[in-house]
Amino acid sequence: MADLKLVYFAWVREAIGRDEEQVERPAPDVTIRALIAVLAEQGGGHAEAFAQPEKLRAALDQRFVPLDSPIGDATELAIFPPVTGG
Amino acid sequence: MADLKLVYFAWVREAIGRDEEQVERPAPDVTIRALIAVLAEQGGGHAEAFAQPEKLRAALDQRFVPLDSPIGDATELAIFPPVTGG
Amino acid sequence: MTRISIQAEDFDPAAELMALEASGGGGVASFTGIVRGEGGLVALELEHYPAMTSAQVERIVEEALERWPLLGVRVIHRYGRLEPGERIVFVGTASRHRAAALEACAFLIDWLKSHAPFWKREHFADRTAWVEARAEDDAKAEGWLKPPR
Amino acid sequence: MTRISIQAEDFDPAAELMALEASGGGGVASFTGIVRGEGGLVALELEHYPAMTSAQVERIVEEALERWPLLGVRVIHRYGRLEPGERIVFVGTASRHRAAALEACAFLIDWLKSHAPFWKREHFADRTAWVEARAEDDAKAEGWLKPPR
Repeated sequence: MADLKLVYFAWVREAIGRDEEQVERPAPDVTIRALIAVLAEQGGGHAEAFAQPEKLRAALDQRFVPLDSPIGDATELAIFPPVTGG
Repeated sequence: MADLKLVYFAWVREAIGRDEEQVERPAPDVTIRALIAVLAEQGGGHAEAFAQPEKLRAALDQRFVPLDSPIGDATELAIFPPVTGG
Repeated sequence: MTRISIQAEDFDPAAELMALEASGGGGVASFTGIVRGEGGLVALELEHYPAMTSAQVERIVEEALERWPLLGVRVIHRYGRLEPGERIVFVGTASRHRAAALEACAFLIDWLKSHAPFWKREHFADRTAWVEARAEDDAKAEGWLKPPR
Repeated sequence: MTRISIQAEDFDPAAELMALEASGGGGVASFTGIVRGEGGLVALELEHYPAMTSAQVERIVEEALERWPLLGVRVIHRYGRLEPGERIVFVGTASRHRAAALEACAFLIDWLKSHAPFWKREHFADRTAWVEARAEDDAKAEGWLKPPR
Protein backbone atom coordinates (compact mmCIF):
# COMPACT_ATOMS: atom_id res chain seq x y z
CA MET A 1 0.00 0.00 0.00
CA ALA A 2 1.15 3.56 -0.73
CA ASP A 3 2.86 5.74 1.81
CA LEU A 4 0.79 8.07 4.00
CA LYS A 5 0.79 11.73 3.03
CA LEU A 6 1.12 14.14 5.95
CA VAL A 7 0.18 17.80 5.55
CA TYR A 8 0.92 20.55 8.05
CA PHE A 9 -0.48 24.02 8.65
CA ALA A 10 0.32 27.18 10.58
CA TRP A 11 2.99 26.84 13.27
CA VAL A 12 3.10 23.06 12.89
CA ARG A 13 4.17 23.59 9.28
CA GLU A 14 6.72 26.17 10.36
CA ALA A 15 8.21 24.03 13.12
CA ILE A 16 8.60 21.05 10.79
CA GLY A 17 9.86 23.29 8.00
CA ARG A 18 7.73 21.81 5.23
CA ASP A 19 4.06 21.72 4.32
CA GLU A 20 3.88 18.04 3.48
CA GLU A 21 5.82 14.81 3.52
CA GLN A 22 5.33 11.10 2.88
CA VAL A 23 5.85 8.61 5.70
CA GLU A 24 5.80 4.85 5.76
CA ARG A 25 2.21 3.74 6.32
CA PRO A 26 1.63 2.38 9.84
CA ALA A 27 -0.69 -0.54 10.57
CA PRO A 28 -4.37 0.54 10.16
CA ASP A 29 -5.08 0.43 13.87
CA VAL A 30 -2.28 2.82 14.81
CA THR A 31 -3.77 6.09 16.05
CA ILE A 32 -2.78 9.58 14.97
CA ARG A 33 -1.52 10.20 18.50
CA ALA A 34 0.72 7.12 18.36
CA LEU A 35 2.06 8.04 14.91
CA ILE A 36 3.04 11.56 15.89
CA ALA A 37 4.70 10.26 19.06
CA VAL A 38 6.89 8.08 16.85
CA LEU A 39 7.61 11.02 14.51
CA ALA A 40 8.49 13.24 17.49
CA GLU A 41 11.25 10.79 18.38
CA GLN A 42 13.06 11.91 15.22
CA GLY A 43 13.83 15.09 17.18
CA GLY A 44 14.27 18.47 15.48
CA GLY A 45 11.22 20.12 13.99
CA HIS A 46 8.98 17.11 14.50
CA ALA A 47 9.84 16.95 18.22
CA GLU A 48 9.05 20.64 18.54
CA ALA A 49 5.81 20.52 16.55
CA PHE A 50 4.46 17.43 18.30
CA ALA A 51 5.69 18.17 21.85
CA GLN A 52 2.21 19.04 23.14
CA PRO A 53 -0.41 16.88 21.44
CA GLU A 54 -3.20 18.71 23.33
CA LYS A 55 -2.40 21.74 21.17
CA LEU A 56 -2.88 19.78 17.96
CA ARG A 57 -5.87 18.92 15.86
CA ALA A 58 -6.10 16.51 12.95
CA ALA A 59 -8.05 15.64 9.83
CA LEU A 60 -8.08 12.34 7.96
CA ASP A 61 -8.89 12.71 4.29
CA GLN A 62 -10.14 16.27 4.96
CA ARG A 63 -12.43 15.38 7.86
CA PHE A 64 -11.74 16.56 11.41
CA VAL A 65 -11.09 13.58 13.70
CA PRO A 66 -9.88 13.13 17.28
CA LEU A 67 -6.16 12.41 17.76
CA ASP A 68 -7.07 8.98 19.08
CA SER A 69 -8.61 7.91 15.78
CA PRO A 70 -6.90 5.00 14.03
CA ILE A 71 -5.39 6.06 10.71
CA GLY A 72 -7.04 3.16 8.87
CA ASP A 73 -6.64 3.38 5.11
CA ALA A 74 -6.72 7.18 4.87
CA THR A 75 -4.52 8.70 2.18
CA GLU A 76 -3.98 12.12 3.77
CA LEU A 77 -3.43 13.04 7.41
CA ALA A 78 -3.39 16.74 8.28
CA ILE A 79 -1.92 18.01 11.56
CA PHE A 80 -2.49 21.61 12.64
CA PRO A 81 -3.30 23.90 15.56
CA PRO A 82 -6.94 24.61 16.44
CA VAL A 83 -8.45 26.64 13.60
CA THR A 84 -8.83 30.38 14.07
CA GLY A 85 -11.46 31.15 11.47
CA GLY A 86 -12.01 34.33 9.55
CA MET B 1 -57.69 74.49 28.57
CA ALA B 2 -57.42 73.79 24.86
CA ASP B 3 -59.38 71.09 23.11
CA LEU B 4 -57.91 67.61 22.74
CA LYS B 5 -56.52 66.70 19.33
CA LEU B 6 -57.41 63.24 18.13
CA VAL B 7 -55.46 61.60 15.30
CA TYR B 8 -56.44 58.42 13.49
CA PHE B 9 -54.57 55.92 11.37
CA ALA B 10 -55.25 53.04 8.99
CA TRP B 11 -58.80 51.64 9.02
CA VAL B 12 -59.72 53.76 12.06
CA ARG B 13 -58.98 56.85 9.97
CA GLU B 14 -60.95 55.42 7.06
CA ALA B 15 -63.98 54.49 9.16
CA ILE B 16 -64.10 57.96 10.72
CA GLY B 17 -63.45 59.60 7.39
CA ARG B 18 -60.81 62.05 8.63
CA ASP B 19 -57.25 61.85 9.93
CA GLU B 20 -57.72 64.25 12.84
CA GLU B 21 -60.26 66.26 14.76
CA GLN B 22 -60.54 68.38 17.88
CA VAL B 23 -62.86 67.30 20.71
CA GLU B 24 -63.85 68.99 23.93
CA ARG B 25 -61.27 68.04 26.54
CA PRO B 26 -62.65 65.56 29.12
CA ALA B 27 -61.74 65.69 32.80
CA PRO B 28 -58.11 64.52 33.33
CA ASP B 29 -59.10 61.25 34.98
CA VAL B 30 -61.28 60.11 32.05
CA THR B 31 -59.64 57.16 30.34
CA ILE B 32 -59.12 56.68 26.62
CA ARG B 33 -61.55 53.76 26.73
CA ALA B 34 -64.24 55.94 28.32
CA LEU B 35 -63.69 58.78 25.85
CA ILE B 36 -64.02 56.57 22.79
CA ALA B 37 -67.16 54.96 24.24
CA VAL B 38 -68.70 58.44 24.39
CA LEU B 39 -67.52 59.24 20.84
CA ALA B 40 -68.97 55.94 19.59
CA GLU B 41 -72.38 57.09 20.79
CA GLN B 42 -72.30 59.70 18.02
CA GLY B 43 -72.92 56.77 15.67
CA GLY B 44 -71.71 56.75 12.07
CA GLY B 45 -67.99 56.40 11.47
CA HIS B 46 -67.09 56.77 15.13
CA ALA B 47 -69.45 53.97 16.12
CA GLU B 48 -67.93 51.76 13.45
CA ALA B 49 -64.30 52.61 14.26
CA PHE B 50 -64.70 52.19 18.03
CA ALA B 51 -67.09 49.20 18.05
CA GLN B 52 -64.40 46.77 19.21
CA PRO B 53 -61.99 48.48 21.58
CA GLU B 54 -59.90 45.29 21.85
CA LYS B 55 -58.86 45.90 18.24
CA LEU B 56 -57.60 49.39 19.03
CA ARG B 57 -54.33 50.76 20.34
CA ALA B 58 -53.53 54.27 21.50
CA ALA B 59 -50.75 56.77 22.03
CA LEU B 60 -50.81 59.87 24.21
CA ASP B 61 -48.45 62.58 23.02
CA GLN B 62 -46.70 60.00 20.77
CA ARG B 63 -46.20 57.36 23.45
CA PHE B 64 -48.00 54.00 23.34
CA VAL B 65 -50.33 53.65 26.33
CA PRO B 66 -53.02 51.17 27.38
CA LEU B 67 -56.62 52.10 26.59
CA ASP B 68 -57.30 52.33 30.30
CA SER B 69 -54.86 55.19 30.76
CA PRO B 70 -56.35 58.50 31.91
CA ILE B 71 -55.96 61.20 29.28
CA GLY B 72 -54.55 63.66 31.82
CA ASP B 73 -53.23 66.82 30.21
CA ALA B 74 -52.05 65.23 26.96
CA THR B 75 -52.40 67.41 23.88
CA GLU B 76 -52.62 64.62 21.27
CA LEU B 77 -54.39 61.27 21.46
CA ALA B 78 -53.83 58.82 18.62
CA ILE B 79 -56.18 55.88 18.01
CA PHE B 80 -55.17 53.14 15.58
CA PRO B 81 -55.13 49.38 14.93
CA PRO B 82 -52.18 47.30 16.18
CA VAL B 83 -49.12 48.35 14.19
CA THR B 84 -47.98 46.09 11.35
CA GLY B 85 -44.39 47.23 10.95
CA GLY B 86 -42.26 47.20 7.86
CA MET C 1 -22.36 56.94 13.79
CA THR C 2 -26.13 56.64 14.23
CA ARG C 3 -28.48 57.64 11.46
CA ILE C 4 -32.23 57.16 11.10
CA SER C 5 -34.31 57.98 8.03
CA ILE C 6 -38.04 57.63 7.58
CA GLN C 7 -38.56 58.32 3.91
CA ALA C 8 -40.67 57.60 0.85
CA GLU C 9 -37.64 57.28 -1.44
CA ASP C 10 -35.70 54.11 -2.15
CA PHE C 11 -32.21 53.73 -0.68
CA ASP C 12 -28.92 52.10 -1.62
CA PRO C 13 -27.92 49.29 0.79
CA ALA C 14 -24.45 49.25 -0.79
CA ALA C 15 -23.74 52.86 0.19
CA GLU C 16 -25.02 52.13 3.70
CA LEU C 17 -22.76 49.09 4.05
CA MET C 18 -19.72 51.08 2.89
CA ALA C 19 -20.38 53.74 5.54
CA LEU C 20 -20.73 51.08 8.24
CA GLU C 21 -17.57 49.29 7.13
CA ALA C 22 -15.72 52.58 7.50
CA SER C 23 -16.81 52.90 11.13
CA GLY C 24 -13.80 50.84 12.20
CA GLY C 25 -15.65 47.78 13.43
CA GLY C 26 -14.64 44.18 13.00
CA GLY C 27 -18.04 43.29 11.64
CA VAL C 28 -21.01 44.76 9.85
CA ALA C 29 -24.42 43.07 9.96
CA SER C 30 -27.39 44.12 7.87
CA PHE C 31 -30.95 43.21 7.13
CA THR C 32 -32.92 44.46 4.13
CA GLY C 33 -36.66 43.84 3.95
CA ILE C 34 -38.19 43.45 0.50
CA VAL C 35 -41.86 43.53 -0.54
CA ARG C 36 -42.96 40.00 -1.38
CA GLY C 37 -45.24 39.61 -4.35
CA GLU C 38 -47.37 36.75 -3.14
CA GLY C 39 -51.01 36.02 -3.77
CA GLY C 40 -51.24 38.51 -6.60
CA LEU C 41 -50.12 41.49 -4.54
CA VAL C 42 -49.92 44.58 -6.73
CA ALA C 43 -48.56 47.00 -4.14
CA LEU C 44 -48.11 47.56 -0.45
CA GLU C 45 -49.05 50.89 1.05
CA LEU C 46 -47.37 51.96 4.26
CA GLU C 47 -48.93 54.63 6.44
CA HIS C 48 -47.14 55.91 9.51
CA TYR C 49 -47.46 58.38 12.37
CA PRO C 50 -44.75 60.88 11.52
CA ALA C 51 -44.79 62.73 14.84
CA MET C 52 -44.16 59.43 16.60
CA THR C 53 -42.04 57.32 14.25
CA SER C 54 -38.70 59.09 14.42
CA ALA C 55 -38.85 59.60 18.18
CA GLN C 56 -39.72 55.92 18.70
CA VAL C 57 -36.98 54.67 16.41
CA GLU C 58 -34.44 56.96 18.08
CA ARG C 59 -35.42 55.53 21.44
CA ILE C 60 -34.99 51.92 20.33
CA VAL C 61 -31.65 52.70 18.68
CA GLU C 62 -30.50 54.22 21.98
CA GLU C 63 -31.57 51.02 23.71
CA ALA C 64 -29.53 48.96 21.23
CA LEU C 65 -26.52 51.21 21.89
CA GLU C 66 -26.92 50.59 25.63
CA ARG C 67 -27.15 46.83 25.20
CA TRP C 68 -24.42 46.19 22.65
CA PRO C 69 -21.04 47.83 22.00
CA LEU C 70 -21.88 49.30 18.61
CA LEU C 71 -19.80 51.62 16.46
CA GLY C 72 -22.51 52.37 13.95
CA VAL C 73 -26.26 51.96 13.49
CA ARG C 74 -28.25 52.79 10.38
CA VAL C 75 -32.03 52.49 10.15
CA ILE C 76 -34.07 53.32 7.07
CA HIS C 77 -37.82 52.76 6.89
CA ARG C 78 -39.87 53.67 3.86
CA TYR C 79 -43.52 54.66 3.71
CA GLY C 80 -45.94 55.16 0.84
CA ARG C 81 -46.72 52.86 -2.04
CA LEU C 82 -44.23 50.03 -2.65
CA GLU C 83 -44.37 47.35 -5.30
CA PRO C 84 -43.18 43.74 -5.03
CA GLY C 85 -39.40 43.54 -5.13
CA GLU C 86 -38.96 47.04 -3.67
CA ARG C 87 -37.02 47.56 -0.44
CA ILE C 88 -39.05 48.55 2.64
CA VAL C 89 -36.59 48.63 5.49
CA PHE C 90 -32.88 48.49 6.21
CA VAL C 91 -31.03 47.93 9.46
CA GLY C 92 -27.23 47.97 9.53
CA THR C 93 -24.96 47.67 12.55
CA ALA C 94 -21.20 47.79 13.02
CA SER C 95 -19.30 46.50 16.01
CA ARG C 96 -15.91 45.16 16.98
CA HIS C 97 -17.75 41.95 17.91
CA ARG C 98 -19.71 39.98 15.37
CA ALA C 99 -22.27 38.74 17.91
CA ALA C 100 -23.02 42.33 18.95
CA ALA C 101 -23.51 43.43 15.34
CA LEU C 102 -25.74 40.45 14.51
CA GLU C 103 -27.82 40.55 17.69
CA ALA C 104 -28.38 44.30 17.57
CA CYS C 105 -29.43 44.01 13.93
CA ALA C 106 -31.96 41.28 14.79
CA PHE C 107 -33.18 43.24 17.81
CA LEU C 108 -33.79 46.40 15.77
CA ILE C 109 -35.58 44.69 12.90
CA ASP C 110 -37.76 42.69 15.28
CA TRP C 111 -38.71 45.91 17.04
CA LEU C 112 -39.41 47.77 13.80
CA LYS C 113 -41.63 44.94 12.57
CA SER C 114 -43.66 44.74 15.76
CA HIS C 115 -43.63 48.14 17.45
CA ALA C 116 -42.89 50.92 14.99
CA PRO C 117 -46.07 52.91 14.23
CA PHE C 118 -46.54 51.72 10.67
CA TRP C 119 -49.64 50.22 9.12
CA LYS C 120 -49.63 48.22 5.93
CA ARG C 121 -52.36 47.93 3.36
CA GLU C 122 -52.20 45.34 0.62
CA HIS C 123 -53.45 46.22 -2.83
CA PHE C 124 -54.59 43.40 -5.09
CA ALA C 125 -56.09 43.69 -8.57
CA ASP C 126 -59.65 43.61 -7.21
CA ARG C 127 -59.47 44.67 -3.57
CA THR C 128 -57.37 46.21 -0.81
CA ALA C 129 -56.99 45.02 2.78
CA TRP C 130 -55.26 46.31 5.89
CA VAL C 131 -52.73 43.78 7.16
CA GLU C 132 -53.52 42.43 10.61
CA ALA C 133 -50.83 42.37 13.28
CA ARG C 134 -49.33 38.94 13.82
CA ALA C 135 -48.90 37.64 17.34
CA GLU C 136 -45.68 35.99 16.15
CA ASP C 137 -43.99 39.34 15.54
CA ASP C 138 -44.91 40.52 19.00
CA ALA C 139 -43.47 37.35 20.48
CA LYS C 140 -40.17 37.91 18.63
CA ALA C 141 -39.87 41.42 19.98
CA GLU C 142 -40.88 40.43 23.52
CA GLY C 143 -38.12 37.83 23.45
CA TRP C 144 -35.64 40.70 23.58
CA LEU C 145 -36.95 41.80 26.98
CA LYS C 146 -34.71 39.06 28.35
CA PRO C 147 -31.07 40.08 28.75
CA PRO C 148 -29.10 39.59 25.52
CA ARG C 149 -27.36 36.23 25.12
CA MET D 1 -29.00 30.14 -5.22
CA THR D 2 -26.03 28.90 -3.22
CA ARG D 3 -22.54 30.11 -3.97
CA ILE D 4 -19.29 29.62 -2.07
CA SER D 5 -15.97 31.27 -2.87
CA ILE D 6 -12.65 30.78 -1.12
CA GLN D 7 -10.45 33.42 -2.69
CA ALA D 8 -7.51 35.76 -2.20
CA GLU D 9 -9.23 38.67 -3.98
CA ASP D 10 -11.46 41.27 -2.40
CA PHE D 11 -15.19 41.15 -3.10
CA ASP D 12 -18.08 43.58 -3.44
CA PRO D 13 -20.74 43.16 -0.74
CA ALA D 14 -23.06 45.45 -2.72
CA ALA D 15 -23.11 43.12 -5.71
CA GLU D 16 -23.71 40.16 -3.40
CA LEU D 17 -26.63 41.91 -1.70
CA MET D 18 -28.20 42.77 -5.07
CA ALA D 19 -28.03 39.12 -6.14
CA LEU D 20 -29.62 38.00 -2.85
CA GLU D 21 -32.35 40.65 -3.10
CA ALA D 22 -33.19 39.27 -6.52
CA SER D 23 -33.74 35.78 -5.13
CA GLY D 24 -37.35 36.68 -4.33
CA GLY D 25 -37.12 36.56 -0.56
CA GLY D 26 -38.78 38.91 1.87
CA GLY D 27 -35.50 39.55 3.64
CA VAL D 28 -31.78 39.56 3.10
CA ALA D 29 -29.35 39.35 6.01
CA SER D 30 -25.61 39.80 5.72
CA PHE D 31 -22.47 39.87 7.76
CA THR D 32 -19.15 41.26 6.57
CA GLY D 33 -16.02 40.69 8.65
CA ILE D 34 -13.35 43.38 8.49
CA VAL D 35 -9.71 43.24 9.66
CA ARG D 36 -9.38 45.31 12.83
CA GLY D 37 -6.25 47.39 13.13
CA GLU D 38 -5.73 47.14 16.85
CA GLY D 39 -2.49 47.05 18.81
CA GLY D 40 -0.42 48.20 15.89
CA LEU D 41 -1.46 45.36 13.60
CA VAL D 42 0.16 45.78 10.20
CA ALA D 43 -1.46 42.84 8.45
CA LEU D 44 -3.28 39.58 9.00
CA GLU D 45 -2.20 36.50 7.11
CA LEU D 46 -4.74 33.76 6.56
CA GLU D 47 -3.60 30.26 5.70
CA HIS D 48 -6.12 27.54 4.88
CA TYR D 49 -6.35 23.90 3.89
CA PRO D 50 -7.67 24.16 0.33
CA ALA D 51 -8.55 20.49 -0.11
CA MET D 52 -10.72 20.73 2.99
CA THR D 53 -12.13 24.27 3.08
CA SER D 54 -14.60 24.18 0.21
CA ALA D 55 -15.94 20.74 1.10
CA GLN D 56 -16.44 21.80 4.72
CA VAL D 57 -18.14 25.06 3.82
CA GLU D 58 -20.41 23.25 1.36
CA ARG D 59 -21.40 20.84 4.09
CA ILE D 60 -22.28 23.60 6.56
CA VAL D 61 -24.24 25.52 3.94
CA GLU D 62 -26.22 22.34 3.28
CA GLU D 63 -26.91 22.12 6.99
CA ALA D 64 -28.18 25.71 7.01
CA LEU D 65 -30.45 24.89 4.05
CA GLU D 66 -31.87 21.96 5.98
CA ARG D 67 -32.51 24.04 9.08
CA TRP D 68 -33.95 27.21 7.59
CA PRO D 69 -36.16 27.90 4.55
CA LEU D 70 -33.55 29.83 2.57
CA LEU D 71 -33.80 31.10 -0.99
CA GLY D 72 -30.18 32.12 -1.30
CA VAL D 73 -26.86 31.68 0.51
CA ARG D 74 -23.59 33.37 -0.37
CA VAL D 75 -20.33 32.67 1.45
CA ILE D 76 -17.02 34.32 0.60
CA HIS D 77 -13.88 33.73 2.64
CA ARG D 78 -10.56 35.31 1.76
CA TYR D 79 -7.09 33.99 2.46
CA GLY D 80 -3.63 35.50 2.12
CA ARG D 81 -2.36 38.80 3.43
CA LEU D 82 -5.01 41.32 4.52
CA GLU D 83 -4.49 44.77 5.96
CA PRO D 84 -6.62 46.56 8.57
CA GLY D 85 -9.90 47.75 7.06
CA GLU D 86 -9.94 44.99 4.44
CA ARG D 87 -12.82 42.55 4.22
CA ILE D 88 -12.14 38.96 5.28
CA VAL D 89 -15.45 37.17 5.11
CA PHE D 90 -19.00 37.63 3.87
CA VAL D 91 -22.13 35.66 4.62
CA GLY D 92 -25.41 36.62 2.98
CA THR D 93 -28.75 34.85 3.25
CA ALA D 94 -32.16 35.42 1.69
CA SER D 95 -35.44 34.03 2.94
CA ARG D 96 -39.13 34.78 2.95
CA HIS D 97 -38.80 35.00 6.73
CA ARG D 98 -36.57 37.55 8.39
CA ALA D 99 -35.79 35.30 11.37
CA ALA D 100 -34.63 32.53 9.03
CA ALA D 101 -32.34 34.91 7.13
CA LEU D 102 -30.87 36.40 10.31
CA GLU D 103 -30.43 33.13 12.17
CA ALA D 104 -28.89 31.30 9.22
CA CYS D 105 -26.49 34.20 8.71
CA ALA D 106 -25.41 34.09 12.37
CA PHE D 107 -25.13 30.29 12.26
CA LEU D 108 -22.88 30.36 9.19
CA ILE D 109 -20.56 33.08 10.43
CA ASP D 110 -20.26 31.43 13.85
CA TRP D 111 -19.32 28.18 12.14
CA LEU D 112 -16.82 29.83 9.79
CA LYS D 113 -15.16 31.61 12.71
CA SER D 114 -14.83 28.49 14.81
CA HIS D 115 -14.64 25.47 12.51
CA ALA D 116 -13.46 26.43 9.06
CA PRO D 117 -9.86 25.26 8.49
CA PHE D 118 -8.26 28.71 8.51
CA TRP D 119 -5.32 29.88 10.58
CA LYS D 120 -4.51 33.50 11.18
CA ARG D 121 -1.13 35.07 11.77
CA GLU D 122 -0.82 38.64 12.97
CA HIS D 123 1.98 40.79 11.62
CA PHE D 124 3.16 43.70 13.74
CA ALA D 125 6.00 46.09 12.97
CA ASP D 126 8.46 44.04 14.99
CA ARG D 127 7.06 40.54 15.24
CA THR D 128 4.49 38.04 13.98
CA ALA D 129 2.31 35.68 16.00
CA TRP D 130 -0.18 32.93 15.20
CA VAL D 131 -3.58 33.71 16.67
CA GLU D 132 -4.73 31.21 19.28
CA ALA D 133 -8.21 29.73 19.09
CA ARG D 134 -10.67 31.29 21.50
CA ALA D 135 -12.90 29.05 23.59
CA GLU D 136 -15.62 31.68 23.18
CA ASP D 137 -15.90 31.08 19.45
CA ASP D 138 -16.25 27.36 20.00
CA ALA D 139 -19.00 27.99 22.53
CA LYS D 140 -20.91 30.18 20.03
CA ALA D 141 -20.79 27.48 17.40
CA GLU D 142 -21.70 24.69 19.85
CA GLY D 143 -24.76 26.73 20.80
CA TRP D 144 -26.16 25.95 17.36
CA LEU D 145 -26.17 22.24 18.10
CA LYS D 146 -29.41 22.92 19.92
CA PRO D 147 -32.46 23.17 17.65
CA PRO D 148 -32.86 26.67 16.15
CA ARG D 149 -34.99 29.09 18.13
